[in-house]
Amino acid sequence: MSDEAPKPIGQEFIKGLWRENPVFIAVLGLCPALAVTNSLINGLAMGLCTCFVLIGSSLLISALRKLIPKPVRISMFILVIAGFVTIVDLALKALFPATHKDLGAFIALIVVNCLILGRQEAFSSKNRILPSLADASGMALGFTLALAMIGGLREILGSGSLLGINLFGDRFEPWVIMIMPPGGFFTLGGLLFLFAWIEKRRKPQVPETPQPPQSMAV
Amino acid sequence: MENLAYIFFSALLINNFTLSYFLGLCPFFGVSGRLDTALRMGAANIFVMTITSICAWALNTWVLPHAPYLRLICFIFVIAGTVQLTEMLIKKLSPVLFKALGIFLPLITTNCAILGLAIFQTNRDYGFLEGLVFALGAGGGLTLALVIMAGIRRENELASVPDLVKGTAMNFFIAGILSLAFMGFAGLFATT
Amino acid sequence: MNRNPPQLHISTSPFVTEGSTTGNLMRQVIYALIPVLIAALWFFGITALLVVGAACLGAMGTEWLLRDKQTPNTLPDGSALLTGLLLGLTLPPAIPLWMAALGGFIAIALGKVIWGGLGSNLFNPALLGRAFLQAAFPEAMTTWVAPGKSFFSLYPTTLAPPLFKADVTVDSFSSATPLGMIKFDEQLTALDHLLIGNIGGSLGETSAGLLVICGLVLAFRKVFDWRAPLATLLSVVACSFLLSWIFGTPEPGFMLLSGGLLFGAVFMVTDPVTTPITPKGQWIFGLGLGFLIVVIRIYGGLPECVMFTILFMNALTPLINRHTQPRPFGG
Amino acid sequence: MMQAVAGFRHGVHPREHKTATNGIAVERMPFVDTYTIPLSQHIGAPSLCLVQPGQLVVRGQMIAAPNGFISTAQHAPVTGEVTAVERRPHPTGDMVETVVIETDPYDDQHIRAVPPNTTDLVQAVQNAGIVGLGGAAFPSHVKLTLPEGKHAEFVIINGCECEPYLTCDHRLMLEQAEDVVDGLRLIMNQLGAEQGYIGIEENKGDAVDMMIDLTLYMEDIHIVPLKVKYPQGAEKMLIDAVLKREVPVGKLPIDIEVVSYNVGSTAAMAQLVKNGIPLVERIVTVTGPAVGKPRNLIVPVGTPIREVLDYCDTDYGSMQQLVLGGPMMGQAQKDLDAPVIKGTSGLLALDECTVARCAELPCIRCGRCLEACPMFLNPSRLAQMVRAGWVEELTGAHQTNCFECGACSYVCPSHIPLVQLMRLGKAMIREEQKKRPA
Amino acid sequence: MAATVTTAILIMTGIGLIFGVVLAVAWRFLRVEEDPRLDQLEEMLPGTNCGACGTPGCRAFAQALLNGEAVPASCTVSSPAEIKRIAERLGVDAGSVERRVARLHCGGGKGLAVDAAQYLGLSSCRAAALVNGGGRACNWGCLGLADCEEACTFDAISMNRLNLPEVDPDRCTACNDCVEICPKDLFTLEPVGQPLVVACNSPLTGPDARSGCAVACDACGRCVSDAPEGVLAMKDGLPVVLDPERTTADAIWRCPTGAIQWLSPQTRSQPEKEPAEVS
Amino acid sequence: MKRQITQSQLVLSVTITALVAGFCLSGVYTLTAPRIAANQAEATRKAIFRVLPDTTDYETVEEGIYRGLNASGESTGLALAASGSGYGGPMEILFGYNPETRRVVGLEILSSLETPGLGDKIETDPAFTASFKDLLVDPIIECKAERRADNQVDSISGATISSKAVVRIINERLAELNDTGNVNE
Ligand SMILES: Cc1cc2nc3c(=O)[nH]c(=O)nc-3n(C[C@H](O)[C@H](O)[C@H](O)COP(=O)(O)O)c2cc1C
Ligand SMILES: Cc1cc2nc3c(=O)[nH]c(=O)nc-3n(C[C@H](O)[C@H](O)[C@H](O)COP(=O)(O)O)c2cc1C
Ligand SMILES: Cc1cc2nc3c(=O)[nH]c(=O)nc-3n(C[C@H](O)[C@H](O)[C@H](O)COP(=O)(O)O)c2cc1C
Ligand SMILES: Cc1cc2nc3c(=O)[nH]c(=O)nc-3n(C[C@H](O)[C@H](O)[C@H](O)CO)c2cc1C
Ligand code: SF4
Ligand code: SF4
Ligand code: SF4
Ligand code: SF4
Ligand code: FES
Repeated sequence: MSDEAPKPIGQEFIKGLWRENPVFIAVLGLCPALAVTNSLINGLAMGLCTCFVLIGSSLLISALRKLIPKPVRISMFILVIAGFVTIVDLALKALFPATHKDLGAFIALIVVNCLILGRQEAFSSKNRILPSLADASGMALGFTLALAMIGGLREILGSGSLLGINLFGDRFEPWVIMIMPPGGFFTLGGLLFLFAWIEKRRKPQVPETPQPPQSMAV
Repeated sequence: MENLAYIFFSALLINNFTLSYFLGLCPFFGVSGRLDTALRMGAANIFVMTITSICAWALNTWVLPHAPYLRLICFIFVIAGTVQLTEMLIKKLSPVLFKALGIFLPLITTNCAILGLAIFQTNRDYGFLEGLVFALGAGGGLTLALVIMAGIRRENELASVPDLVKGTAMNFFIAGILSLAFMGFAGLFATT
Repeated sequence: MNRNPPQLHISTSPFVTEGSTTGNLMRQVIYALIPVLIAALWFFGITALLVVGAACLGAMGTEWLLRDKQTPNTLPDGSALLTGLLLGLTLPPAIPLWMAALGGFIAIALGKVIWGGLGSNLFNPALLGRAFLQAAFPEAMTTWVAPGKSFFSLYPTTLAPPLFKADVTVDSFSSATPLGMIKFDEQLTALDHLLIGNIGGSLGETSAGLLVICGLVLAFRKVFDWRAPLATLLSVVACSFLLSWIFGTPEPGFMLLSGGLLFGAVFMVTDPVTTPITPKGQWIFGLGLGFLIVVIRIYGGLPECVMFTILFMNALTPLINRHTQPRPFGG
Repeated sequence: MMQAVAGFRHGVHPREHKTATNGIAVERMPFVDTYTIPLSQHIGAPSLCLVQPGQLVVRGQMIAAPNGFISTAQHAPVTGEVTAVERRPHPTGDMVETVVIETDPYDDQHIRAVPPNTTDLVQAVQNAGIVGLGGAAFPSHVKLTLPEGKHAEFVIINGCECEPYLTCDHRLMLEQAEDVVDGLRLIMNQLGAEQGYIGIEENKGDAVDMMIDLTLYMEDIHIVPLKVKYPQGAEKMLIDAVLKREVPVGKLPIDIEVVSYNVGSTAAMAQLVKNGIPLVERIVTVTGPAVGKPRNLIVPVGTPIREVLDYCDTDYGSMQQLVLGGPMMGQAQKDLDAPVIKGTSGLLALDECTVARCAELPCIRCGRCLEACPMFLNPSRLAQMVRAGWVEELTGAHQTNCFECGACSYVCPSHIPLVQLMRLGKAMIREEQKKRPA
Repeated sequence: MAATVTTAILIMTGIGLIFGVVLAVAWRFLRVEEDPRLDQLEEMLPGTNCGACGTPGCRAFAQALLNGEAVPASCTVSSPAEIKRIAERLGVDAGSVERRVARLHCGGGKGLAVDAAQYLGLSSCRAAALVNGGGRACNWGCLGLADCEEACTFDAISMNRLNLPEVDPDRCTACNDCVEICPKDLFTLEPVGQPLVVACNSPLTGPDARSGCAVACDACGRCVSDAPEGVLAMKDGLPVVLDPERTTADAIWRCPTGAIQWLSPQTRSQPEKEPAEVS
Repeated sequence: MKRQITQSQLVLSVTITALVAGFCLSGVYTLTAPRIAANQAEATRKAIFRVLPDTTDYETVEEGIYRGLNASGESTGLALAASGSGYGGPMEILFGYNPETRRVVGLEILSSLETPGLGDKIETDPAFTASFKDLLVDPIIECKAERRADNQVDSISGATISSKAVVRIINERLAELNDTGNVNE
């Protein structure tokens, strides 16, 4: 397919934050988004690890895109991604053993995060380095943002704290469910509901207009 | 060593891969719209998980002790390769089976649940048999969750769900409620 | 030309109906709950009323707040009140009131409104509210107290400020439920206590005898279908008999009368909305439920498992319905 | 003789409301000025009009001929003059081609007829315009003709009258009992059937006794008292109750060697053979809370509904709904100028109390409809499917099996218009099937 | 260090080789030949699967395009620019089709058509039509319960203040959904440029027709005689347009009820207020 | 743009990528391995010191069994690693055991999946962990609602299962140790 018309780099970056947010809008990479986000710090850590892997592999793949034969591209992507993930895994283990313990197997599972592979397939392998960098960092940041949001919410309600700092005093009754599996689903569902609500409030009662087809005689 | 029944039921119900480990959520939400696809997806999952478990066990026994840092790469590579090989084999041997399961195979080889299975199995030092039972339990659990979800979603299509939650948000709420319902199994067979 | 009486109506046959209405059914169940509520008052004092009231307030308030502004108010059909009542009666007596109200909110919001309102939900709202509370506040939800406190005194936890704990340790007044006692301390409660209800447990579930009577009345008035509850009880008796015979686990009589089983069988398994619609499906639902209850009570971590089990069976209901459609006449 | 009362499974027990009319002998309604005889009063092709405006016709004269096999004839209900052949209101709500006859006020309105040649009973019945009087108005002669390779072992006469309010069949069985038995004999001879049954609901004990007396020495004719349960009169339920045989899905009674007739149709055939009288009038139960003098009337086919209501002192002020037929399966009317036709078994004028419907509430899946449905369908689910437009699933769930008896709507506590949804569903399936081959 | 690197290299080479071979074999046996343009075309089409083009859906249309069985312009949903792109991609002419829109043939809205009885039941035209044909005295007219509005996936239909459906000609894609759903068969698809519309569907004539509806066509025949020869004809109590090309506003002037209308060229959905000005 | 790709090229490109990746990873591994090993050793060390009072050094007897040594090099007891299933899933613990007094002298939960706020009191409830500071193991440890004897632990109310699980794991580990017979040497 022909190369997409180049868009401003800024736009490539911004879109991942909100308009095409990987978690809230595209609903990708859900497993880590829910599995490890029982606290803000875990969400952030996971987000940053994903950032590293996504940006790193996007750069590499975009740089090598001319060299990658189409039939084996997916395997090559996975190889590259797996390499980066192993690096993160080892680095975390060496530098932040406590965080590594909290995130557990999910660091390894970044390899199969649909988001990362999806970006390689949809963007990096078709675009030059700079746009790929913008796209990857936008997406990664959007992902991190979403994880932080989910993690923050779950931590506030589930532990009464944020970043480990106690918010409401000792007598706060934490909602344990929020840091357990159902809480993950409920939080993301609730956030999606909230966004839909805000969206509806913002543009009241204007039904979306489909492109009006003109009458034509070509 | 934990007993096999516990491994099986734990993966099937108590620590269901989808509902309490959040693994394989993308296909969970993706193909649970219809019951027959859900069933076939589940079957394909059980199949791939079994293969994965065997591969992971083989790698853990013979290859990885030499280079633990290659675990991830090896897992993902070998699993993908083996599944692809099997896929071709099925295609040749049984077109019917391929039609029923085949289209899902490539879809799930690079899926969290599969890699998750391999990694958990490794972390918990499961042997060959334990791994196999674990894979069956996990695959069965995934199928169970998928099928239940599909039944619920199909039923839900007939209801007038408010616009604000319709779609993805509703699916998350349903998954959350299912996850809550599965909590009742916690501790099953653990205390014996 | 049109010389018809101005008020002539046309509609589809039939032009007569049996006369029962949905609101009517709900009201009958509510009436049946009144004796249960009185028993709770008797055993646990005024707190019973406060807790149930808070749950009802939470449920009905939510129903009213989240109603679809275009359609008529749905409070009069009584289903929200019923959900609140049932939720309240399944809560432990010493639960803080704000939790009860929150449970009511969750029951209606998560259990009913998002599904599309009355009749569309697939999970029992009252139990969903309770399950949420159980998972969110496991400590408060497993703090049982023994009946027999003076009528007007409150538990120290009852009036805890919203979102906060009371400043007492619950150990100071907690006791255990018959199921907990047998599972963890191998202590058997006498059957007559179970029948009368002067034991620890949720507000409404302690008096087995009263529940049986209410159930029979409702069944004979055809408010609900007798199949599912009967199947549940039969299944519990059969499974626990088998297990007690082989492994010496608790007797069927104890299994039947203890915990939330009877309350669940009479009021929750009968919820028309969330249980199978087909007669065969009701049997399957009940038998499966009873089996799971016995297995989890004996081998699981949660002796008080009726709630989770019913929710799990609710999840299976669409599948059960699907596979038990009646054979068409002549088909 | 003493045996357990036969019945079918499922069904409902509506209040009967029959006492207002079941004790009163049938009387003849006086002739009115104008009659409108629609050319389509039956299932099948409309009849072919034989008359023109201005033409004089005699009571009992054929004014429209059958148009094909599944069609039947129409006859002048009165002696008078044809004033128009044009579109006029029909009880279905449609406007259909109708023969309008002004009554000759000076005629004595006697039918001058000769019994037909019974060697061709089928032809005679068709030319006499006899159709099923149980409601469906299916041309009777069609059922007198055995399809290729079929055999009719049993003839069942349907005297159930399970609809509330209606008593016309009950009175007919009391007052024309011999006609019914003769008619049954006629049908059995025509079809070569071995056994004849007359199924009567137990609440018509006098009719049962009378029939038993009449057939005491007939070995091959059996009177079967049936459980009082709606819809006992539905053909399939009746056959199930009498013979313990189920008509298979998509099949006809003849496929299990049964033919059934309504008592009215049976008596009409006896009258035809005995006296040569074609179907120009029928017994109609006029009743309901808004009717001043409820009774059973012999009404000429084509009498405007308004005239019948007037004759029975109907209080138009309180009448909110007018139903043709019984309250479970009848049709509400919007136009009182439509005529009584051959299939009209009752005129039911309902007042406010009966009509004030409760608002529809969501289905609570209570399963009552499911346990009421005599066809063992799951109405609540079918209704949801209709609303969702799942035509394929509807077909798979045998939705077309529903015969709109209304038992489901009757019991539904949420007042879901299940029958209407069933009709809509059938219409959707029909449309889909029409589209399919294209 | 050296040992680590050697093991790594050995393992990776082994696995890489095995996997490479697997892929190579797969590449050889699993390749499926399919016209790649099919996917591309489908992607370019709007994906509404409306069927207005006469095929069962967008992919079928794409196939038809590839087979040369259809012209790109038959897709009435795509914008002209998009159609041009598709035509360029295929290297064919976009072609031209006369755009058609749905037109309603009933004017009996609220207050104009008489109600014979009050209808109680499902709020759906199709359901109401099954109950004595609906509560209207005229058995052929619009029931006003908006099944068509709901059926139109393009939001082209809205119920107007007379409670009659009004088609927005700019949004209508001639998908035929409303034509199929209306139980009274009140819609037809007509060329958008043809403004003469018969807004009645009742076969009744004379006072019979008008007793049920104030704007019914009573088949007086004036429109037929006023229109150019051969443009209109009276059939079953209703005028029908025989020659859409030559319609003029003359036909509507003497209609006693307004059952025949000349649509304003601006909105193409509402009748002109004063027909005389048009000609 | 369309180059013909041969199969050997495919094989080659995948292999080369794998090779490069393997090479890079081995490098990273070599760099991080010492740190990781040190981290783990440190964690074990700390845990051992916590479960065995007065310990300043330890030696590994075998995998999962460590002997604590005090400043003067005398044995302070054994630190035993054990695992089993709790309420929420598998849990791993390390406990200090003094073979001479036949008492458990300390407990550390290394990892668990117990419910926060309920089951995790086995880690956070000081009263519960305190009861493992001096606990007779003969004949076996028991978990009771009310502590009445030296070999009994006061179970946490609301988390009886988790409490019992800990006790069960310890009992099983000790039994295993007795079987292999190298406790009291
Ligand atoms: C707890 C309970 C159990 C019942 N068990 C049965 C039963 O096993 N079989 C039965 O036919 N009716 C049973 N009934 C009676 C039914 O509720 C109902 O009255 C009867 O099936 C009516 O059937 P029918 O009117 O459809 O013939 C039971 C009623 C109750 C309240
Ligand atoms: C729900 C339902 C109820 C019916 N009830 C009666 C009835 O009470 N009496 C009767 O003669 N026919 C009744 N019928 C019509 C019969 O099914 C059947 O058409 C009739 O007995 C055939 O005889 P006919 O052709 O002479 O009318 C009913 C049909 C249905 C669908
Ligand atoms: C959401 C939830 C979480 C639970 N978590 C634990 C747990 O971590 N550990 C435990 O022993 N029991 C747990 N339970 C089990 C119950 O609290 C169980 O009733 C309790 O173990 C009974 O012990 P008791 O007799 O001390 O009250 C949990 C129950 C629920 C509903
Ligand atoms: C016999 C009967 C039992 C019911 N049981 C419950 C119940 O267990 N929980 C509940 O929330 N509502 C119950 N309801 C009320 C109602 O069905 C419930 O609010 C719906 O599930 C909401 O859609 C019951 C109603 C009836 C008639
Ligand atoms: S579904 Fe049809 S056959 Fe069944 S009860 Fe309803 S109307 Fe009667
Ligand atoms: S009777 Fe009515 S409320 Fe009950 S299941 Fe049937 S449709 Fe639903
Ligand atoms: S045009 Fe037809 S579908 Fe539309 S509102 Fe009128 S009757 Fe209903
Ligand atoms: S439904 Fe009718 S109005 Fe809407 S787009 Fe289709 S043809 Fe046009
Ligand atoms: S991230 Fe787990 S399946 Fe997509």
